[in-house]
Amino acid sequence: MGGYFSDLFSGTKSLLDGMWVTLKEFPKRPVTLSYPHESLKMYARYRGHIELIGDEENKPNCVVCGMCERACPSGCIHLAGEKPEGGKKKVLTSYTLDFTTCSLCGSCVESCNFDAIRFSNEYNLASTRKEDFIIDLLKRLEEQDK
Amino acid sequence: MSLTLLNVVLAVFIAICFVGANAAYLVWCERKGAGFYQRRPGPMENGWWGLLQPPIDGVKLMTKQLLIPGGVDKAIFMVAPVLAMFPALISFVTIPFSDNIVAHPIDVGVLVIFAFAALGGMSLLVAGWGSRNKYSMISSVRAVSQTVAYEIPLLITTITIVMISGSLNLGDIVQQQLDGFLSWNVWPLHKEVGFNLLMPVSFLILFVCSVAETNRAPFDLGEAESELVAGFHTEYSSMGFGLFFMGEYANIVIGSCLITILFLGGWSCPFGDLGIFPFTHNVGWFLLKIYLIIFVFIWIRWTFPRTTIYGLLNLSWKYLIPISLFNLLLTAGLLKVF
Amino acid sequence: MSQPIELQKDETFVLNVGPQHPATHGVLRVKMTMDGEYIYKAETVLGYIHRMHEKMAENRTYPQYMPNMGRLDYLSAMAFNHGYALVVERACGIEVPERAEYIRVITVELNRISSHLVWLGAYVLDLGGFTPLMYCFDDREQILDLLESVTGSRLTYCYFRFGGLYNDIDDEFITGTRAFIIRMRKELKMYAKLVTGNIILMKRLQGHGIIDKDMCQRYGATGPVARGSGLNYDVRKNEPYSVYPELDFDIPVNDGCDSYARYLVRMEEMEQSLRIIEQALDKLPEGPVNPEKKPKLIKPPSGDYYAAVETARGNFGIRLVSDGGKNAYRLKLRSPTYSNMHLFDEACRGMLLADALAFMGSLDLVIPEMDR
Amino acid sequence: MSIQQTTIQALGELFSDQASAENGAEKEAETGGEVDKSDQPRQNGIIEQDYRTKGFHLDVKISADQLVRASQILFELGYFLESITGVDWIKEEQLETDYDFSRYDFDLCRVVIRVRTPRTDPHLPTITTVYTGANWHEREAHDFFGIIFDGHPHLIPLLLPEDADFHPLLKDFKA
Repeated sequence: MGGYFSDLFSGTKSLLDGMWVTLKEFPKRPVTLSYPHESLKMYARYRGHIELIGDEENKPNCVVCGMCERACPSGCIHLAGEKPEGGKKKVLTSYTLDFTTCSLCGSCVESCNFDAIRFSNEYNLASTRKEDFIIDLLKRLEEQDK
Repeated sequence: MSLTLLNVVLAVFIAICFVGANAAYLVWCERKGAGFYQRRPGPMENGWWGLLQPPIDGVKLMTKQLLIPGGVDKAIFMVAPVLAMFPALISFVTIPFSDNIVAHPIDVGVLVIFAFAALGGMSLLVAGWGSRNKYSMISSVRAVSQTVAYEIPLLITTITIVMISGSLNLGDIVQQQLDGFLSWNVWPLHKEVGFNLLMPVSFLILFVCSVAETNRAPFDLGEAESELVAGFHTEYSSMGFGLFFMGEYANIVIGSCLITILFLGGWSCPFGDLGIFPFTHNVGWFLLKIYLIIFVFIWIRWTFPRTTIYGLLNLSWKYLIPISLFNLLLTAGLLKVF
Repeated sequence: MSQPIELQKDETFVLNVGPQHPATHGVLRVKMTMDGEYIYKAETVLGYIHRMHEKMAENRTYPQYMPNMGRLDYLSAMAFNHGYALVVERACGIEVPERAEYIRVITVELNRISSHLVWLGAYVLDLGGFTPLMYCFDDREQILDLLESVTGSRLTYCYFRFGGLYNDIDDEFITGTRAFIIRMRKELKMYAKLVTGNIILMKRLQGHGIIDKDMCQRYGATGPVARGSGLNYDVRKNEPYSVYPELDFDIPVNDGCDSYARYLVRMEEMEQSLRIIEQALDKLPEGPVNPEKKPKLIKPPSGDYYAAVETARGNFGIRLVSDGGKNAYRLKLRSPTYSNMHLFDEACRGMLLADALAFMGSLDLVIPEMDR
Repeated sequence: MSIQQTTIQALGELFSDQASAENGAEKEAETGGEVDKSDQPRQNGIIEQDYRTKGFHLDVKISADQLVRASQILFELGYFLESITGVDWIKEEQLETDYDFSRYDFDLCRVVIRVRTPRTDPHLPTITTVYTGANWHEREAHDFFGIIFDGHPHLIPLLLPEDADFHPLLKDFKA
């Protein structure tokens, strides 16, 4: 019986304490953003899907060594290049990223010794078609600087 | 005679409109309130501050398909949502919004409200049983024991008020509290009883019981979404669900009306009858009071975790019923003395 | 399922909690044989998101497997990465620079707090309180922002490398973390008021979900589940790794054995993690974050290796069997919740459904880690 | 006496008929890996490992019939079961089952118990009678390797689908 009333009072007090906490939150400004109308700036290190880095003439830095292709755990990078006649270096002819299997681990960027790929800041990736996620990075690079 | 009938029909129609609008915009209030308590803005997209959200939700609910699970008893399944809504509507008939706005003043108004409130518990039983779903079944069993446990302290506490007022008529009960807020039944001072220290306690008991009666958190054991998925309305879609929803909010309104009338002086102005237009006794005070109580309901819902069924029964049988009985005895004694 | 299936009594019925149920937080299924609202028996059915991570390890090189670890436990991915980095470093004998070790500890502890915050919010949600979830996610968001500014990712960090880190932290991170510590201390006081002291929560947790020491030993329960049963067991102290021995912190232990004891242990752990981060930031030495000599190709010598770390949920162990090749010959992941969930059946018998689900929440389950 | 010595002594009972047990345990050099498996199969017995390089202290190899007794000894010494797993040594036509044990107190000692069974007919006694928690671990090992634990109360697939008749972690499994 001794605990009967003390239980009642301490219990009621704890409930009032909790209500005081939520009441204090009531007039505060919301901490959320209404997303499509406002959005955050992405961090410089944000890991989006990869993109090619071009030089001044918008030619890719890539030398088609294929390190990124080998480093990729899920095999989502496919690149091809050919040696132009008379040229010494291989020239990139296609670079596709299959974003459907990409896990954004960044192994490819780390493995690149030629400063040819980096992470993009793209985060608005949504589509109902699978083909939209098979990204031609070479085309993307060409379109980027236009 | 026919005028009275017309009066009642009109009143029911107005009640439906009132309940419908209330239910819709209480949902909006609830979502906004939840948002503010949770550091977010709540619905914002449809209309200014999301004010068009409730009609849009209503249209969505009405246009959805009403699914009837295979193998259920169709009649029982369909009648349950109506049972949830109907008693709530009927109860509005006897509630006095002001000294002249009342559909049909019944001398035993308090009894009518409790009679129909008990029916609300039955709708949960019928819905849970008729759904042919194990979660709903458990929920309906819980709901019934919950209703039984809370009707008792609710009634006992109300009897103390009835004893003080000497009337079962809701209008008469308010009439005795018109001399400013010190004459309200919630205070221990009372002109007839003298000094009844337990009046605030019985106000709290009535408040807790009406939270439990309306199946709201922390007593929402019937729908306990993290245990029973959605409890008794797991299988209901479209307006079946919509009716339960509206019934729930109608019950909240009735609960807060009852609290206001019994304890907070109904439509009376807290400063007594000043005679100046905006501050005199009128329906505005009544609405202000019920919405304040609804605000507290929302506040409670978004603060506390849910109790369990035995926690709830413990609270009822160990605390509320003994205290309300003691309160009844004390009040009766005081009435005898003075 | 510690006993063979008995014939069901006539009054019982089977209630399927899951694979889609609000309280299982993922695709866990528990087949509960119920007697009214009392649980007679509960059989857990796993494997709904089983992805055979252990086989993947045999087909990938060691660095390629690193991202997988974040997919195991999406809430404390950092600790899982740490465990994997430890076992490979141990096998190859790679030394980790001191600065890298300190940064590892800081990020792992930040991640532990964020994991506990999700647990706290989701747990109170299980108990029917919605609002603490939002507060917890607000606080967790601060941690995720900090970690994202360093690792570039919010959930599956993949931040550790064998012998070091993906990249160094900057001053912005350090000031941000210090600000977070101050904020979090205030928030923890708020949680104590809003949740911990709440009579409804206390009544629901105290005395329910009893796990005693013997049961812990028989099932191999670790982490806050063991500590809530009075076992002073934390890999960070019992089997010190990284720079934990140089930091001063306590292991919260509670003898309550019930859900509330486990709850208190986790709440206290958040405070201890803040202490660790504070000290690590003070002691953070200058220097490189990657070893000077880093082997080009990771090829551990053949043999067995074992490493264990303390994740937010308990003892995560990795057994690596190498045959000297560039892929692991066999990699066994010992996940903490796998053992912790196993005792659910024995412990929940005779409980009410509502209490059993409250008990399940107190085990802090992360299903992908159980299923692997 | 450190817990490591106590454990060696207690486990020594299993090897009383063998030469290795008379000295307590055969010791290895600090740098030592295991005995080269391809040349000669390792004898049953206890090897003390270097914790810093290996991550565990005692490496015990026993035969299948000693398993229950060994786990009983470890249970009485206060060890808990961390995991049970298999390794498919396909070249030697053998399946190894590893039992990892650890302790709750500050006397750190990790024990690994290895049992080898023929690959074609892998039968082991269950230790669920000692460690209740071995139940799921054994079911998992059964899923992945097809090891049959005799006396197990409920040996049905746990992580794989109910009707799975394949064992994905065997080296000759091709998806």
